[in-house]
Amino acid sequence: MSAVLASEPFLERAPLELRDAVVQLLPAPAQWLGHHLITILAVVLGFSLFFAFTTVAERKLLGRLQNRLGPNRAGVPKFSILPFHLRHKLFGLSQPFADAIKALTKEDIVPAAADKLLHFLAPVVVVAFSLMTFAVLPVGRHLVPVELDAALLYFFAAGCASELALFMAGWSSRNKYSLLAAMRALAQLISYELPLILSVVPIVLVTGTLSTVAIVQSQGVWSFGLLPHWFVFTPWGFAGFIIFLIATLAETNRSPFDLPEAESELVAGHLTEYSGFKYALFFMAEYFGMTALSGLGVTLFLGGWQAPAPFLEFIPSYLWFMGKLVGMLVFFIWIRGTLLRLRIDQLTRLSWQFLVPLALLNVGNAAFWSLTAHWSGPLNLVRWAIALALVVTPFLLLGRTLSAGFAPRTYRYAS
Amino acid sequence: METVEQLRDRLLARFPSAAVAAVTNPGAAAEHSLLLGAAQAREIAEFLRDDPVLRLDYCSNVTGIDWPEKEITDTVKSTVPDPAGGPSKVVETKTVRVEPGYLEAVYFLYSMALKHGPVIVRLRTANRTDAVTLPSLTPVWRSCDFQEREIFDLFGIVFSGHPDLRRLLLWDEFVDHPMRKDYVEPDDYEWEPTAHDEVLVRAKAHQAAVAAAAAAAPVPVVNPTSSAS
Amino acid sequence: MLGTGILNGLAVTAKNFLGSFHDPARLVTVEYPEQHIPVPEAYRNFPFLVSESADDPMGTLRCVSCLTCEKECPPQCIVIVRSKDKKPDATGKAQFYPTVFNIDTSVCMGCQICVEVCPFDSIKMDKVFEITATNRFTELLLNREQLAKSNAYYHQIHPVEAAEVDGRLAAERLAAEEKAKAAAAAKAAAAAAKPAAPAAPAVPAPQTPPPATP
Amino acid sequence: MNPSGNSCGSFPAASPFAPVAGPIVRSVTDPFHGDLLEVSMGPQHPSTHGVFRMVATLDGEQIVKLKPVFGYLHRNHEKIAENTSYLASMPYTDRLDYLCSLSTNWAYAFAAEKLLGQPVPDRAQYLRIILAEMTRLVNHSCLVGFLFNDLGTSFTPLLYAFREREKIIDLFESLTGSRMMCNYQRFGGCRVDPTPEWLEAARKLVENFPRFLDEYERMLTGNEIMLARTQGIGRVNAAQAINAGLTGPVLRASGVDYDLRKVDAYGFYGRMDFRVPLGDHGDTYDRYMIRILEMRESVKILAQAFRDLPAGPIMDPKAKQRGHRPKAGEAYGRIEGPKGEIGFHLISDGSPNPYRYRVRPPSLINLTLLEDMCLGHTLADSVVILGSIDIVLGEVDR
Amino acid sequence: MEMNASDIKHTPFPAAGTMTDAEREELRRHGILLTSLEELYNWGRSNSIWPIQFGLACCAIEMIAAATARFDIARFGAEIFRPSPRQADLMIVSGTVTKKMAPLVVRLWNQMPEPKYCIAMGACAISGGPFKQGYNVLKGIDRFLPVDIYIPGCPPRPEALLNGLIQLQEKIKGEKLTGPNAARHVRSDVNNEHPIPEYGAHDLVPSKNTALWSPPASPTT
Repeated sequence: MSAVLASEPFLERAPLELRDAVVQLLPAPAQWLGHHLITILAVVLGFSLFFAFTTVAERKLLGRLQNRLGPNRAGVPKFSILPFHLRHKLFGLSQPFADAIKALTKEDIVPAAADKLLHFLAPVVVVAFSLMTFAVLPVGRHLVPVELDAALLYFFAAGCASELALFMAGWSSRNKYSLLAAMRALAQLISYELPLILSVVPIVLVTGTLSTVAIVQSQGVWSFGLLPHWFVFTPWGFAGFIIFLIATLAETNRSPFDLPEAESELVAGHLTEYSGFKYALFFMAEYFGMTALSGLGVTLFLGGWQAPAPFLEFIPSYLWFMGKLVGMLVFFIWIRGTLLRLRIDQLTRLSWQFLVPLALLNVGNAAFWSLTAHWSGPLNLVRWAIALALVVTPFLLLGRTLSAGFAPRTYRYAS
Repeated sequence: METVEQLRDRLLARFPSAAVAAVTNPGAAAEHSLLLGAAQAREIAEFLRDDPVLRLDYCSNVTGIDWPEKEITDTVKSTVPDPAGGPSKVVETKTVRVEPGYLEAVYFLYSMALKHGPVIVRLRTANRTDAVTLPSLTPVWRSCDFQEREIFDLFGIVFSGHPDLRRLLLWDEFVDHPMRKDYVEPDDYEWEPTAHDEVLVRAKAHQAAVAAAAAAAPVPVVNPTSSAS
Repeated sequence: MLGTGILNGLAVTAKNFLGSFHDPARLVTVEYPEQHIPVPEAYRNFPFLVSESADDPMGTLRCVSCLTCEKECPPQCIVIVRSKDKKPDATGKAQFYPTVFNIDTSVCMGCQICVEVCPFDSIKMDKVFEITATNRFTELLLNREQLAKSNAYYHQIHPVEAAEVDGRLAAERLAAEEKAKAAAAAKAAAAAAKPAAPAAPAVPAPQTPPPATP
Repeated sequence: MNPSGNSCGSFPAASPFAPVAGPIVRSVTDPFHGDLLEVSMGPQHPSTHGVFRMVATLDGEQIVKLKPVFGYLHRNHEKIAENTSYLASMPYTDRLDYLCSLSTNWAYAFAAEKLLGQPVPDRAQYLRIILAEMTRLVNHSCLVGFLFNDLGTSFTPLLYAFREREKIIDLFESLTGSRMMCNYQRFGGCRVDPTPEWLEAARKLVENFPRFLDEYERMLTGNEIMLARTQGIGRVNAAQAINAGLTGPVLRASGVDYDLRKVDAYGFYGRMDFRVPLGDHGDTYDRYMIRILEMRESVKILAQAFRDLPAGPIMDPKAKQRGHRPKAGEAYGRIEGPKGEIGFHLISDGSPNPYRYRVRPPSLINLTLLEDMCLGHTLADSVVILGSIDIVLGEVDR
Repeated sequence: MEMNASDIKHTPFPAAGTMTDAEREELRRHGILLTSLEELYNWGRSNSIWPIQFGLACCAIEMIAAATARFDIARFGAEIFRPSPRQADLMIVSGTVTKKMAPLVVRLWNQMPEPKYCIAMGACAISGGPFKQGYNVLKGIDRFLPVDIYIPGCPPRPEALLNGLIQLQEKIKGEKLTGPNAARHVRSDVNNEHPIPEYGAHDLVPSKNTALWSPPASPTT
């Protein structure tokens, strides 16, 4: 590995060099442990920091969507022992730290009727599992915390535990709104785990591997040295990506699928009885979940850490990954600023009557794609046409059934 | 649209035994109304709603009114001829009578189908204390539902036949009907820096009560209650 | 096609998002403590009492304590105690004045009815609204010293209205002076004609010159 | 669960934050013979538009019973008005429907003028129409924003609506002195005459308003989720609506042609050329669309009013400014407010205070059918149905 | 009382490095670490005031207006109106509190976790305002809750609410964690859960919390 590393540009290998330098300082028996601890620490701290800035970015972006500024005046605390005080407000970027301090010091209330153990465990579980999913995300060319052969299976196994934690939270609070939210969370989990996984199956089918690292590497090809062979640029990959996006929104309880937390219906849903740091943990887990699934989306469909064109490879791979990740998150925030919430029956209907059939067909489409990989020349065009038709036709047909009976109306006026 | 008198005559022709009277409104609006006896009010209301000429399908507003007992001084002028044969004298005799109080519910009816109205219908209770029942018109017009509940709550008219007669605005433990004219509000005037007129009177009464209570014993001040129904 | 409505919505929000960087109509935030939205002349919050001069506000209050505003105030948040003695007002007429004039701003609804009914243009609406208090008993009950603001202040916050009021008052004052002069002349004439006649009644001569209005 | 439906008295136990009692947990463990779940929504709930409370009984998420509970904002407006002069009630009417004070002002002035036999000069009539229709624009656009909040948007439509509202509110403020509590109408006219600059600014604003409406509609009307969430939800047929006394856009969404601006042609509405949009389904979507279409008609009315506004006094010179003592009698004046028929029933006994002062609250009476509309729908729909009825608690509870 | 806008000087970040000797002495006595912690803690809390989403009446519309684009309470980090009291730091009592509503307001207050603050927005919340003569209107929420900031007006403009929020931030920034002037929430002798009044025959029972409500001798004599 070091031979490969040595040929890389400095920026590309800098994080690993740094880790190794620190590990070298440790006595030999502790080096193995140190190696892993530093990796874990880097993932936890890095993504926590990322989470902090995602929240403030979300608030600022939503503000801009709504013609306002958003948080912009938190600044720096004034310490009277320091001889100077930075009066700049830092564009409000320190806002999440103020929120964190407040959440940490807020009184923790556990309702008398609550199941104390589950009420405590739920936020811990939700954060722990959402953090665990980061382990298999290849953040950069050589930056993957754990290289697992069955990385995708691991990811989904860890990921769906967070929804169970929501159920724990909702049930243990013994509040009616929380209970309703718990039921919704469960229905949502069952409905959307399937399209989420089915949308990923085509990639496994085409690449023949469950390893995230291998999937990214298989996308590192360019036509004419310019057009990246990311899976999103194939018909089945595009359809899979859209299904994946919708299922991700549902899995992470983001608008328009934020039914468990549905503010306008269930007050705060499963979070109704959580205060202080436990609430902050849930908040954190939501963003971790969103980041992890976006990271997976980037890995599977958007070429992971690959640069869009070979001449752009001088930019370190982890920056490309982060850039794509930020793009996905901005899209999620944009969706949140625009859309309204579905109802629970519509949510499940959307999944079972629309996304699941589409995803299943998409698996077939991917099978066709990989069987016809050797078609070239004009046959390649035929291949594209067939694959496109296999995406568009079911979308139109299923879309028509799904939206049957709903249409804008024309109105009459009194004579 | 028929006048109130025509309408009264029509109703009397249809319901010969019913008590129907026209009430004139002396004000500038001159919207006269019909006073219905409570006994047949429901049938008359249904007739008003269903009659093809009237079709008063829409009850817009229900107002509750409290008319407490009034002392009315009647002055009767009589010309007494002078027994002495002089010019006859005008003698004023004053009689004071107490007009009994009653509670009233006024219904404003319109027709959405024929776009006419209003026909104003009044129902009166026998008194303000024990005979305060009126027939509910909610089975005829559902729009009376909350309004009759409100009148029950604030005036104390009991609408018989109302599907769900509970207090609407105040809590169930409340015992009085605060929109009645003789309702005495809870004594609550510790801090009234700008009191004048009635408020000042009440604030002073409160302070006197507090002072008296403090002088006597630490007993909390009890709210004076008015006529509880 | 399914999804077009959603895409339309996304387009509108994206337009607003991008617009917020270059179009002032799509970024309407006024950064409050540093920037202020200008309040219009008609804006009203709480009433104040107009005094002719800023130096002696209590001596030159226009209020003659006629109690009209106290009676008409819908939430009854004004209390006035009328003086026993009379002081000459701007026109020189001897008038009562308020020894106590309190407005409870914790009750006041800023409806301007006191201003409308005041026959002496002595109570007007202030524009100050950035008020906070930590004790409502001591800080929100305003007495006449706190309520009195000079006519100059009135001109500053309601320039058009104040000019109109001043014009009207000046006309009244002029008329009063004319009348006083005429009365004095008549009195002098009468005194010259009939030295034994009783003193002329009614309008007393101005004891102090009316304060100049700014 | 209380079978009689009388849930008023047992408030503390039904509080949204009270611990879940035993029976509800049973409904989780026993799916076949589950008990019903009673949820008390409000008075502090994000979607009850204030301190309104609904006690909903749920079977799963489906509503099997829903009882509204009122009175959390019952601030005795009528009683206070009976103890004060006619004029002094005017600023209180601002606080009835605090989103549209100018319409409520007009309704009260209209009833009092009827009681006093007071004529109103032409210019004031036009000004009243201008301000009432601008109020309608404010109310309807904000209502749509609130409705979408109930539907689960992150405030974006509401904030766009408030952006436009602020422009209109600024005009109200520069004319009447207050953003919300305008206190503008008087018996026999209006309080202040707008300057030509004001009228020009208002005309321009109204002229540009359809542009905002177009953008608003582009964002909201065709949205598939919105269609699925609102079409067929909370249906009311015409007969039901009439019998329950629904008024305003809620009534017209059910296809009943009854707009007081046409029926009574009060003020100078008889001189205005406008149409009354009608819905055919009486569902939430119709109630939403009727409001959008009414705003477009209001823009038309406003254009005509600005064009025809005559010069002249804004106040009847013979009208008394204060100390009104109408002779004994009564009057009921009603106008088409943005929420429906807002009426005032005034009874005078010849004294300076009204003997009886009654407000006909459109918001309260429009709630009569709330339970009927919600039955069979889910909890999520109930807040949307409530939002589409357009209530304001100041007026519901008075 | 300051009635002049120009008199209200808002200095969110007062000049540093200008410590007086008394302040230095205070700092020394407290210990530098504690003081710095206190400053960090107060900075965090004052910049993250999440109000409870709780509108009562007319003032609630102005409260919403304060959250909309033009006034944008989000700039202060306070746009997250939490519908559940469990996550709220600030209760803005925005409107008339009726006697029917008062027990619920107190209950919500009790459900909020410490540290919590209360702003009485508008005349009605302060004293009952124009409706104080009503039989069902509570004459000021301070009969049952400790109010930190009163904002008079009917209704106060959104800027007035923002000004109130800034004042509250200043108050939080000045709070002490130890000593006799310690903040309400760190003192063991102050119980910040208040008894919930019950519905009585005409009025709430009790009609006021005598531990909180202490008007001076009434001037109506």
